[in-house]
Amino acid sequence: MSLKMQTERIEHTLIVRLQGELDHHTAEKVKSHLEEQIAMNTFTHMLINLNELTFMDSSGLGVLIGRYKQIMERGGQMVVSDVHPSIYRIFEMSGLFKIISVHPSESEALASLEVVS
Amino acid sequence: MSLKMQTERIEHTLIVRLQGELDHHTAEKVKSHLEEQIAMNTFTHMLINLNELTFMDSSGLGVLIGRYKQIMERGGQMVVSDVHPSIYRIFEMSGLFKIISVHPSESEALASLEVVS
Amino acid sequence: MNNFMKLQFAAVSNNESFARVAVAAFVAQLDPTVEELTDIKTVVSEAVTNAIIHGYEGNPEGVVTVSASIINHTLHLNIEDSGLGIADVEEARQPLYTSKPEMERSGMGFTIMENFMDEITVHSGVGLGTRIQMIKQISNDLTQMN
Amino acid sequence: MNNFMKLQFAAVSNNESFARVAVAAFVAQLDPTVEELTDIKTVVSEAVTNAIIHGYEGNPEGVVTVSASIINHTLHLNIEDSGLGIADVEEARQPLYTSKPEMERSGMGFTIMENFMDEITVHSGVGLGTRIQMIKQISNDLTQMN
Ligand SMILES: Nc1ncnc2c1ncn2[C@@H]1O[C@H](COP(=O)(O)OP(=O)(O)O)[C@@H](O)[C@H]1O
Ligand SMILES: Nc1ncnc2c1ncn2[C@@H]1O[C@H](COP(=O)(O)OP(=O)(O)O)[C@@H](O)[C@H]1O
Repeated sequence: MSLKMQTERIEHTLIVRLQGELDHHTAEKVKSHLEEQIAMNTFTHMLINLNELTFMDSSGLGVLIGRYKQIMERGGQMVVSDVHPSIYRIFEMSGLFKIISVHPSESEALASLEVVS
Repeated sequence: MSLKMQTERIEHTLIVRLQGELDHHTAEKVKSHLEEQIAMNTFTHMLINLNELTFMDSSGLGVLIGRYKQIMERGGQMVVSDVHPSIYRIFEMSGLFKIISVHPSESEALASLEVVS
Repeated sequence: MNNFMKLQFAAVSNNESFARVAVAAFVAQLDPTVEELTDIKTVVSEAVTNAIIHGYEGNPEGVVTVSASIINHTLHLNIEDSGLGIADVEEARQPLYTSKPEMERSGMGFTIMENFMDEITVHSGVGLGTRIQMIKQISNDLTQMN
Repeated sequence: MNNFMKLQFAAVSNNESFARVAVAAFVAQLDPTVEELTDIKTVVSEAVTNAIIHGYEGNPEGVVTVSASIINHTLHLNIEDSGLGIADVEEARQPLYTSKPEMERSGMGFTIMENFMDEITVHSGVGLGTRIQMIKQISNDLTQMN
């Protein structure tokens, strides 16, 4: 209800822009939508733009880590951009930075991926 | 806490601009502030601009009617401007329109008063 | 979609806006219109203020209870106090009637509740406290069903 | 300035955001910073989600209770359920520990609660439900005293 999702395909990357609040309630929707995309599409990498995400708790970490695993399995990379300070602290606590790289902007995140592929 | 008040004196009129939520809790503050102004100043009329008032309940009616009486006693007029639809309905129910005239904008409300004095 | 919540809080005026926001956040799951949401916030404000001012006469030890349940697209809202109660409910419900004119009460609380909700029942008695039961149907936007 | 509230609601995921908004609206009277408010919302979200997912395992008949009191500038927050309870609280509190990895839980809930609040106590036992008691001092902006 309070989470919106927009996706765009650019070269080998699926860009996912999240807007609103990502909690256990809305995580279900994000998970099933992204799993569908992963199953259907042939993109390699995933870029998650959190610029308009106003709230995220540990249920959000769960969805991100879940997608990270699926993308890794197909040999892709997952990157995240535009992380607000409050969400940044949760990322830090969980050690997520060790596996998912964070970029200040979507374009920088995209550039980092397109160099790889 | 959630109500702000700004006043401006133009000729014989005290303009009061209310911003935020006017309920029983905030009505106390509005009442004492306006009573102070009425006691100190020599203005004749009062114009209350509700453009930035996002919420009002019947406690707000009480403060308005109370000030109306004080202004009437000194031979002045009280007018109101920029009433949002939800507050308009409460005004209608209470019959407030019969005693306090409502104008679409502050300038029109002011013009109506300065003709009087 | 059925759901319920029950909220209790100290009878202090600080909690009037808190109660409005809490009920509005609960009702949000029905996707009400802005007007419906404002109606509900106003009604909560009226009944909670009455419990604080009239029921407990400003005694902060009093406890106000707001409960809400959603049954399909209907909101059932109860607001109660265990304060002084009302001797003559019919008189109290008259437009412009107030027992506290010296506090600049407008006497419009019950009239607003009656106008903004579909149904209202008042249970009260001297020394027994007051319970206001209200019902409002929320417009069912078919495009939003889930 | 002292105040209290107690909120009960059905153990459904719809109510996670409702609980966050309600607690935030209650805490607003302390004029917290944006960061403090986000910390508190996050912590409420963690504990309420745990009650729904782990305590009641998704049974919507379960009831979650959130109570908050303000004593001077300190927030006391309790979140409890009468669900399954936790057998080994020490293990449960380990970062990354989760009993439900198949639900994509990250195991970070308790770690976040510990980091965002000043104090946390967990009372739980199998069949006895779970009560999380947390305390947080809210920064006292002297210019805002009333
Ligand atoms: N919870 C309550 N406890 C005791 N008396 C109440 C309560 N609610 C309303 N009343 C009585 O009903 C009267 C009318 O209420 P209302 O229409 O809300 O007007 P107002 O609050 O402006 O007086 C009040 O003046 C009071 O005497
Ligand atoms: N209210 C609760 N009732 C029962 N078990 C709980 C409750 N809260 C937490 N737990 C247990 O503690 C574990 C760790 O909780 P937490 O750190 O929030 O991680 P997560 O919710 O991601 O599993 C949970 O996996 C669960 O086994």
